[in-house]
Amino acid sequence: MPPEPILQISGLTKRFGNLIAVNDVSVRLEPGTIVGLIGPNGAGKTTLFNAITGLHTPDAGRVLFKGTDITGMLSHKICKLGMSRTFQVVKAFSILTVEDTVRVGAYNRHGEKEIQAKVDEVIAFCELEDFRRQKCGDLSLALLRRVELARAVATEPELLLLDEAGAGLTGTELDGLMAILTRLNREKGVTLCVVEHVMKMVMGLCQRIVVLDAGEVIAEGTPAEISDNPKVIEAYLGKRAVR
Amino acid sequence: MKGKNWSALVVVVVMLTVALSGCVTPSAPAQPAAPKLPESIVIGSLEPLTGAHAVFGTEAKIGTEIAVDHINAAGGIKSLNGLKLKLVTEDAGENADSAKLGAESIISKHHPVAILGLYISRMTIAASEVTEREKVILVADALVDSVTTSGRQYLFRPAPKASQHGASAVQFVVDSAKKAGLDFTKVAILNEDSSFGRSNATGAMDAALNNGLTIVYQKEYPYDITDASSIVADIAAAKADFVVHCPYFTDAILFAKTFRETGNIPKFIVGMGASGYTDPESIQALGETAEYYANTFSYNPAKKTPQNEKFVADFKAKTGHIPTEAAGMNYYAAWVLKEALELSGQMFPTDPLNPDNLRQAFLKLDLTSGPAVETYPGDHIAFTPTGDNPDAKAVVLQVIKGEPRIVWPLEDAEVEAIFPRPDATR
Amino acid sequence: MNTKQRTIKMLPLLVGLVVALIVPLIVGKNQYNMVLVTTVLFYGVLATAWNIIGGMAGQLDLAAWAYLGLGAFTSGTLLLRWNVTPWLGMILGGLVAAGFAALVGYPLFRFGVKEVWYALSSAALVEVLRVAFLMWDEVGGPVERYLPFHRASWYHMRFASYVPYYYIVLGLLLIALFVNYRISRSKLGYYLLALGESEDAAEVIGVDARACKLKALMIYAFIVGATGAVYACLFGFIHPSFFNTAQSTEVAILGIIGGMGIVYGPLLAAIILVSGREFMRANLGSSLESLYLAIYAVVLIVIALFRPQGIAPLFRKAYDWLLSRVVGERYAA
Amino acid sequence: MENIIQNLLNGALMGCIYALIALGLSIVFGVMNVVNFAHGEFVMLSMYFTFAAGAYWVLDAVTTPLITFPLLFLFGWLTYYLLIDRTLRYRYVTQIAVTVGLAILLRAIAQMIWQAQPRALPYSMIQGNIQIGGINILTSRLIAAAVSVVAIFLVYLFLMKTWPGRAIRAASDDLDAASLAGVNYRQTYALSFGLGTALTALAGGLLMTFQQVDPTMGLRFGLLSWCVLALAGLGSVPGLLISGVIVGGAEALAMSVWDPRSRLLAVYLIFILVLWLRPRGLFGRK
Repeated sequence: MPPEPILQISGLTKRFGNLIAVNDVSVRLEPGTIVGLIGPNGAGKTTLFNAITGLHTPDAGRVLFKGTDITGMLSHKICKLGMSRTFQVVKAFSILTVEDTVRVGAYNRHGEKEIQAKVDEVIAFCELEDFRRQKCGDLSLALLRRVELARAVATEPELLLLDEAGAGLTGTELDGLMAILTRLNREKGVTLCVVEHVMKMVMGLCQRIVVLDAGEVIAEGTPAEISDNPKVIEAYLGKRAVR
Repeated sequence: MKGKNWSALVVVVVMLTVALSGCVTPSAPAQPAAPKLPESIVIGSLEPLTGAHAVFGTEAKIGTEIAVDHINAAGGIKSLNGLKLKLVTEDAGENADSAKLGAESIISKHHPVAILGLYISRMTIAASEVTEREKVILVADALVDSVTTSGRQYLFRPAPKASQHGASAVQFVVDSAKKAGLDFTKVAILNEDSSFGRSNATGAMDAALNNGLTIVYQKEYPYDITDASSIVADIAAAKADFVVHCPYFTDAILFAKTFRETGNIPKFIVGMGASGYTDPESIQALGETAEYYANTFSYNPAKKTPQNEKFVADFKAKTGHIPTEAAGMNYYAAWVLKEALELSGQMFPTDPLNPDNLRQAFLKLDLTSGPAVETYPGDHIAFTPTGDNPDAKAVVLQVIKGEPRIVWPLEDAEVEAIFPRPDATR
Repeated sequence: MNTKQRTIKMLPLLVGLVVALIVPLIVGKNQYNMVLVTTVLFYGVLATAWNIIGGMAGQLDLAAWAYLGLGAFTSGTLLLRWNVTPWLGMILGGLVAAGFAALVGYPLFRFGVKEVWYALSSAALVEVLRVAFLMWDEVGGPVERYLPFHRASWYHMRFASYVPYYYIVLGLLLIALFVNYRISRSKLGYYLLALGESEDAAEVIGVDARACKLKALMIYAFIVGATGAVYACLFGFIHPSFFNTAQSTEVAILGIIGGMGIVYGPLLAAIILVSGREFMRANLGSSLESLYLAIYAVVLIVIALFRPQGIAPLFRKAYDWLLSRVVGERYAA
Repeated sequence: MENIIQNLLNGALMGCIYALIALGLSIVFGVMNVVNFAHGEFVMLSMYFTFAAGAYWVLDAVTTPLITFPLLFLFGWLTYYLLIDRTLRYRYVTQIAVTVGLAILLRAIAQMIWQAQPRALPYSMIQGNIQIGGINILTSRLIAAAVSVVAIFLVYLFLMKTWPGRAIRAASDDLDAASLAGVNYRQTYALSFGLGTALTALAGGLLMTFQQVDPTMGLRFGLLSWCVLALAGLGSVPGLLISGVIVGGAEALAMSVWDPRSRLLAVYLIFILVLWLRPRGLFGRK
């Protein structure tokens, strides 16, 4: 008997007009794991994230988070329940400083009294000490991704969805990020679900990988199983060949 | 963000100081010393020179300017040793707050004895709070009835009020129909939805009922209306004999065009309250469509008196067209003011410019001749304690061959009215 | 932060307050100058209140005079019908405006009307109210309703001079600034700034965007509504022309030019632009008619194009520089 | 009843012109995502140009677009390069501030040149009326509506069939992809903005056959065209026509059966309801 899943998606479907972006997707996430979600461009990964976190209302299917049905629930309520995310295209609060951005996340669970301590803790955890008083609008992309991670971590999620957190990062930056994510998983027990193109990160971090193509799950398994899966190879190479 | 927020308030302070120092004008002594007279008597023209009402304000200002020139050329205020008038002007903007600001500005800068203005009633009442407080005589050219009913002490209005206009318009049609042997019984009353439009319409409605007419259609519409065809169609459907209309300005053009275009021209269309059908600008904009339209007026440009002919000639030389109502009203208003100053000089030789003395002089005025009466619609100028002249009469102008001509009251008529409209379709 | 630093930072506030308090002593004799400074402060209140919904929450609200008009009509009608003092009318006017804001804001935010569409629908709201009040003859109608004329009456909030009005508006301004300041330091303020930048990003980290926007809109409407009651007394009448689209847009413009989300920014912009405008009106008005409008527009375009973050940062830099010169780098903010 | 049909018909004909005005806005907003709050002022400017051409060169209002169309195109094109291009990298708030500034500027200029009083041209050659049964159709409205419909159709063809038109549509779909495919976005944007502005010249000419112009007119047409656009939704040219007719009809109906003042109320209520209940508009694809 496997443990109660932290997130259970069943039959999730999302259409935009005639386009079916996500088609009948069912996925289970076990608590405390790191799961990778991969697939070619346009496979529906971001749409799936949006449907889970309440930015889109799914057309069919259900999302259960810790046993609660959160289908169509507003994002901020889902966040209160313990799930947060980052974005593929960084959505920074450019006029806020790094510290204040983290503060916005920290208000999720803390009142005015403890807030400063929490902010300090998260900033230290995400190694953003040097930048805390800088405005987000002035930061580099790599740092912005880190700040996005930090503000999500500040909400104290049990499940964190990361949408291409590694995109556009250099090797060193990537290593730093992976270290933080690993610590987040190990020390705080946060379940992670990462959408990623950077294979180094997927293979290095994830215990299990789900592959999406054209809105459907085409494979699921350990990194080793996935890299040998002919369907996955076809999905990737096939797409590339067309290009 | 900490703390820094407040730091820039220093700059606020600096700016405030700068802004204020820019405003401060050296203040002149508040009241002229009793026996010693100033070099000239300052009077103000406060009119809407910008914004939606600028068209009227500009005319009014020119009328006042010519009047002051004429008064000074005629020897100034004789009872005050021929003291000359000095005119100062100010823009009153287009709404009540700018009017109030304008009043404050002109009073604090120039300390005028009296102010002429502000054409738009809403602006006039707003500004009159200032003139009351500062005790400056306001000679109003705004026609809404309520201008004089809000208890102002220092406000006088020589011109006929709006309800007198409405009544005159109806009376003119009734007289003309009787003369032409026609039986006009059904009237449609239209007005734009300002207090001015409503005051006019109220006067017209009372007059219509007093004359035993049936009001078959009555509508209030916004002055910025862009399509009059539905109202015109409704008037046609109501089978009105004639239309009494208080338009603002744009809408008069629109309605005239629509009456013609739809082919639903009633037997007569008469405007009330001056603005609209017979203004030179409207006639120009409408071309031949303006023909036969009639309109009540607070001023009679055709009055055959030497003073009036002089004014019309000078005005025409300056602007190229005959004086509009706004110009005429201010011209005779300035002369009325001049007469009041003369009287004050006689009644209170020691302190003629004291506002309370000048007010007494206004209330004592009883004119039946002179330049003021020669340009006045009516032949008697005297004020009630509320500041109105009950003997003021609106005249009716009709566009005949592209020129506005006086057709009513019959004793003042320049030419005979063309009645009913020869192009009427029903 | 030590005491000395704190003193330096509070200094501008104190100096500003002192100057604001003694302004009537300097120009109080001249009623025109008094009404000018009152007008400047009045726009300052509106723009400062706007900062909550527009600057912080990033919702480009163009309906300031809708709430102002509601406040004016509430207070004015109460005074005319039941002789309720405008002092109470202020609060009730603010409440009516805030209630109306909730009525309108809830479905707008519920259905996700944002950005340009929010701006347009708020602009439309002003027009809707203007027409509705024109048609509503019992309360509005085309004829101005004059408040009882009194030379001076505290009960009726009518005074023979602008000095009391100046202090009332100054009081409102201080309240608006204080509310702004408190919000900017609170959870609500950080939430508003965050959702103003990106609603999605704020939502997923626990910000209830709808509720926050609604709160911001209601606080703004309350302040503006209360100001409307004073406005009615200042001008002595109520009329549907209070619902003015152009003036509402101007309030938003002051907020944008001042610097979105910066507490003192809109006030700065109001002080500079409104006094500049009135100065131009007074000096160019009657001779060059519309020139001042054109100049105003060009200034607006230039600032918006070349200082899109507003003028407040410039002033902060100038103040920092000044501080570093006067008291040395150490205490500079 | 006849009266209501009569009024609805008048409103529907007027609505075709509204659609033409909104078409310009739709191109600018739909393609470039530029929020133009000065669109109504462009209409006002067009009407003044028409007035000037009519008054000084004694042209009939309907023929003036021959001159004003290229003029307004040039004006829009220049406006793009001078102002709009710089606003693209900022948030929409800046765009609104800049275009509101432009609107105030145009209003002030119009006031300086033509004064505040309304201007109208003498009776146009297309004026008159046609009687069908009890229904009275105004020739000027009929021709104006017909020209509007034809113009909308031509613009539709231009967008669908010609290379510049396709470039505009491509840019509206995906700016990055269009840039890759060799579309110079600046030129395309300038072209769209010029076209969007120039279309108001046509509308201005038609409006001046039966209406007058004053400097404060822009606001009304601005909000009106945004309303038509909201109702239609982005990207549907025929949808604009239907929405224009709906708005025009609602206006006329409200005026005749309710109260002439309620015209604005009807328009704005439609606008607000659409925003609340169907933000995509009736025919929108986004």
